[in-house]
Amino acid sequence: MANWQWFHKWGSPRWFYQFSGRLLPWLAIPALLLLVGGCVWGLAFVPADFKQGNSFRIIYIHVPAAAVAMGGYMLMATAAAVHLIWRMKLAAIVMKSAAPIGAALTFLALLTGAVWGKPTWGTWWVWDARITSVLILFFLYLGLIALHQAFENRDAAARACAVLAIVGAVNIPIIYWSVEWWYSLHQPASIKFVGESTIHPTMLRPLMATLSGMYLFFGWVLLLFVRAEIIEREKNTRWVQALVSDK
Amino acid sequence: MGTGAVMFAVLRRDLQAALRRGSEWSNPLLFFLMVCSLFPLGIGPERQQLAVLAPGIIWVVALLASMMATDGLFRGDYDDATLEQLLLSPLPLYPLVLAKTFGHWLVSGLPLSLLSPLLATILQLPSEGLAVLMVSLLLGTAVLSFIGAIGAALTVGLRKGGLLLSLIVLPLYIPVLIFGSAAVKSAIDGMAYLPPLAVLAALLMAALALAPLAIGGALRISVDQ
Amino acid sequence: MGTGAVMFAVLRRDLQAALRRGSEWSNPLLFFLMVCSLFPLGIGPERQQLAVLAPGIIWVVALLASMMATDGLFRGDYDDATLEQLLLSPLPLYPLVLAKTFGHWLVSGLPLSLLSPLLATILQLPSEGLAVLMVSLLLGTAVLSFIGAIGAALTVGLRKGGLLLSLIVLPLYIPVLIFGSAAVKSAIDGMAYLPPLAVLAALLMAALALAPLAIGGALRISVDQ
Amino acid sequence: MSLSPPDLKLHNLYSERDERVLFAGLSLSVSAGDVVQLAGPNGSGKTTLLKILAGLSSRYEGDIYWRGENLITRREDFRQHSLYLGHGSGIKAQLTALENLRWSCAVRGQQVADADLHRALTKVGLGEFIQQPCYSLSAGQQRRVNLARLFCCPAQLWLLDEPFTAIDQRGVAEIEQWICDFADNGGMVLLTTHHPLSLPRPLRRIELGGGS
Amino acid sequence: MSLSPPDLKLHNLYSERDERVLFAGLSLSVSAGDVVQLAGPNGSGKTTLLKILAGLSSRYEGDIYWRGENLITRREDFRQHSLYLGHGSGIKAQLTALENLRWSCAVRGQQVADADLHRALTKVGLGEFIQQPCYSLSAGQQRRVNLARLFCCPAQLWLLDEPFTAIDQRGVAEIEQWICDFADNGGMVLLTTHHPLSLPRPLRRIELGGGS
Ligand code: HEM
Ligand SMILES: Nc1ncnc2c1ncn2[C@@H]1O[C@H](COP(=O)(O)OP(=O)(O)OP(=O)(O)O)[C@@H](O)[C@H]1O
Ligand SMILES: Nc1ncnc2c1ncn2[C@@H]1O[C@H](COP(=O)(O)OP(=O)(O)OP(=O)(O)O)[C@@H](O)[C@H]1O
Ligand SMILES: [Mg+2]
Ligand SMILES: [Mg+2]
Repeated sequence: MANWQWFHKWGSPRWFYQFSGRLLPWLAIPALLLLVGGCVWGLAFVPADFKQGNSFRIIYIHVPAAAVAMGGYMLMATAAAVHLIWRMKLAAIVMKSAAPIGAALTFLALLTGAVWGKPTWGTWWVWDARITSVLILFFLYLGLIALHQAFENRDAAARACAVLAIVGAVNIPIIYWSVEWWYSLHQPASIKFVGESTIHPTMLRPLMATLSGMYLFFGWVLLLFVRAEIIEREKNTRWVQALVSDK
Repeated sequence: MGTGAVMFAVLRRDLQAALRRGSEWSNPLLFFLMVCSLFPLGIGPERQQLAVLAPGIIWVVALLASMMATDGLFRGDYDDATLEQLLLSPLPLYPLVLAKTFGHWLVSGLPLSLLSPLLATILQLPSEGLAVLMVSLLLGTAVLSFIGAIGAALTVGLRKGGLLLSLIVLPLYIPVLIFGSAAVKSAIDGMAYLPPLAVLAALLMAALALAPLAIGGALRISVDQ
Repeated sequence: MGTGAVMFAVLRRDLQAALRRGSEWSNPLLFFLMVCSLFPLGIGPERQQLAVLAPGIIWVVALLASMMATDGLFRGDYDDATLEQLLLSPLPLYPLVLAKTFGHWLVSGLPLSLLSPLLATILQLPSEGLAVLMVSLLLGTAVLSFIGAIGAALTVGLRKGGLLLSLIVLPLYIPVLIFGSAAVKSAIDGMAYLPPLAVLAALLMAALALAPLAIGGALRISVDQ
Repeated sequence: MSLSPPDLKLHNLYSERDERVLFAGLSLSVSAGDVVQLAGPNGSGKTTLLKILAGLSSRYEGDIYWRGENLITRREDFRQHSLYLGHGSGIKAQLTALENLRWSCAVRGQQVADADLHRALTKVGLGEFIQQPCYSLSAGQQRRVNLARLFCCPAQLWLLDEPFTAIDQRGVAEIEQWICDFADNGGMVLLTTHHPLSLPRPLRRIELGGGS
Repeated sequence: MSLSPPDLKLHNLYSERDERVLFAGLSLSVSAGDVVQLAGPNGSGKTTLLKILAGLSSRYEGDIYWRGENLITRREDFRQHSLYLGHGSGIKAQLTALENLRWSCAVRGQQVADADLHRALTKVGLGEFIQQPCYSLSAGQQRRVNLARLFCCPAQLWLLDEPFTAIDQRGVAEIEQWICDFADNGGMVLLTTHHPLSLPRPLRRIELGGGS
């Protein structure tokens, strides 16, 4: 029983609210530093690419956004499983909060990719395997958000979405694999991603900075969403009212 | 209370109910988006090929999205028996039905038309067609809403609406589909696109004048079973 | 009464109910037929072009038809509260749900697959692809029924099922679409079509094993609101 | 008032369902102040009769007169002055009680001030639940939202199909009181119910036969 | 029999909806032969409680014991021995009364001979309507099809949510008689209703407070 203590503590919204309050600055400051620093570094100090000119610099947003969007889904599915198995309310809140952030980042990846595609490929959009996968990921996020909205009842919404998130997580590898296969079946000769390995170390270092910055940023925004949701849900409890009257 | 005020009240409740659940206006949109992106997966990613098909695909899918949204137009009211209240109103049915159908277009056809340029880009539609696509969809989805409403009214008393509706309504949709996609294709090919658009506008006028009568009659029949 | 007998009783009632109204099995079929014939209207009747597109179009439309039919899978039972009886059964839910989903495939996916050669001919699909098309649809629509049933179970407690269901379910349908249409295309091009068919069969096995669990859980959630 | 000709008159009404006669030769006069209970076992055609009167069903033979003229020619006037509360819930689940009531009045062409709507809802015991969406109300509470229409939509004839369904005992007594008050002021009420009514005024019972 | 421990025991049950407490600290023991009426005004949580007991809802805190053990661990046994009749119609409209009843028994794992189904339907007064699709039955007749399950599905605990809705007066008396007979034979009944019950045997009333 004793080693379950931490679990119950984490499950308590009140405790989590107080704990996360202390955590916030430790996420926010490095996140902003890394993101802003990485971007400035990438935009101002990295030499232009000999093939793509300056347009490649969008990579410093594009790649982190795409990577974190993927990771966000997995986090959401994990929270969903925790909620279904242990009935942990906090997990439901995390799941619900992660969805719009993940969807926004996916959208950002799509948008930056499209903006990048225009100068590089001469078109906003191509049906490349990776791009298609990201689009489907976006749909998965949207479906989840729509399902959550459709429920009038919060608990039922959380549990239904948890089932869907897990079903989606089981499907993601299948989807990726099938889209990859679909693309290689068609083999359009004209357009391909440049091999990832060719990226120059001087370009890579700022990318690493913005990538880790994006992860921290995700964590920070997630905490903000979760905290807002906790306050909303517990608005009638004594501790929240005390909190409000203190301010 | 004048007819205008009553129409406004009907419209207002429907919009309120639609916005409160959000899904009512966002879902046809997302459906449109998703099904359009299914096609490249089924057909293949080649750009040239997609560009040729884009007007047809977008129009067919817009038609399906509009049709699926139409299914719920009177069903909710029938199930909760507010439809009875509407039919027992001492006012003429024409403006009431008109308001309901217009409200439905506002939350289904309108957002869909506004989103269409995005989809057109994804499907590699040449940019000359974008404006005409949007206009043709604005006119066309309004006609579709009115035709669909007739079907919805006829099937509302039956348990399984969805597919039956599509069977009744699809043949009537066909002229809209033909002129709508023809307008877009003409615009891309640099030909005159105004004639098909004018036909769509004429269809809309006819639907505005006649459809509410048919809808009202169909509703009375559906309730009396 | 053994599990087999109970499954048979569940299956029997669903088939009886479906056959009695007829529309349940005929509507997906007619939808399939009509939408497939809309495409030549939207795209243009060129033979060469259609033949290339046919596998993709047929598969996409079959997918839509199957999805639309799925919407009603649990809705009727939910509305008339027979779903409560199912959930309160002392027997395990797995076989009951399996029987229901299988029954649904029997009245939606099966007739659609059997009709597909006709449509393929209309859409100028080369005859080498016919057999593979049918087999791929038989396997594929079964997978679609199972995935769709998860979505239907999740949304059955909500008023507006139709479009929400499609949002949830369409992304999950994509692998089936890809392998199904790929099998047909391979067969037409004279390439190996067994690998994609084998993948479909594997997906079906996985769905058989896992989907009923998710469906049962989702139903319990939907009823408890 | 009882000397004036009846407002609503059914003459030799006949209706059948699936070749089973529900009622035949049914005649009935309703004047101001009358309360008529349609009684009869399950399946005897009470709902059917009410729907015919309301104008939702045309599956009958015989004549119905409204204020001396055939109802068919006076539908509009009849709709203006009658109020039908059917089996169904009659409310949109995602709207609040207030919004529902406002809409119900509007489709009758009546613009009612919010204060009046409030008063009506308070009268049916929903004072606290006015701003709550109706899906979160219990069976009886939803029924009460529908009943609130009685106080917002002025009418001379109430057609009530099982108004007491899902209503608790105090509620039943209240509704009976409203019916009395309404009749005292010259209203007419036709209602179906299986409840034994206890009204402090004369009540006519029409027994529909047959049924199971 | 009354000395044996209670079959169903609720201990300190608590449930809320939208932050409104429906019941708290509710304790109740039900043994063989008990008839318990859940009473209370509209919205007081009767339906909610019945659904919790039936296992359709898990929105509660507290403990429920079935034959001495926690209900959660004995769900299957409980389902085997309990029969829930809810608000809903519980029948498929396009099937006949007979087919509906047969299915209802089958999902409980019971194979019942057609003659027995016939007898049950005749008992609830649907003898003539057995082969008619249910959509063509009146409100009360549909309800009776559902009630016929009481005679085909052996159970020890009946959970009845407003069983008298839409039932005519003779029917109400009959159902009351069935409840008595069932309890006399060692059955347990929990029911909600707004009807004043007149049973020839002791009846426990649990008043749920609050509500509108
Ligand atoms: C999982 C999602 C994605 C990941 C991990 C990802 C990652 C990357 C990486 C690492 C590069 C640099 C490639 C290189 O120059 O070596 C890149 C380039 C690019 N990406 Fe993405 N990307 C994703 C999704 C997208 C999407 C959705 C789009 C379009 C909407 C897109 C459009 C582009 C474009 C146009 C380039 C430049 C291509 C080129 O250099 O030839 N990407 N992406
Ligand atoms: N849609 C329908 N199609 C065919 N028959 C119908 C239909 N609706 C009702 N009936 C038949 O009409 C008869 C009368 O039904 P009605 O609903 O008027 O009865 P009721 O008196 O209101 O009964 P209850 O007390 O049960 O509400 C019933 O026997 C029923 O079988
Ligand atoms: N889906 C829901 N969401 C939110 N609240 C609900 C929901 N269903 C019921 N409630 C609330 O729970 C309370 C109890 O409802 P319940 O249906 O149990 O009442 P009841 O005692 O059965 O009333 P009645 O006599 O009217 O049937 C009501 O106040 C209602 O507002
Ligand atoms: Mg009735
Ligand atoms: Mg209740």
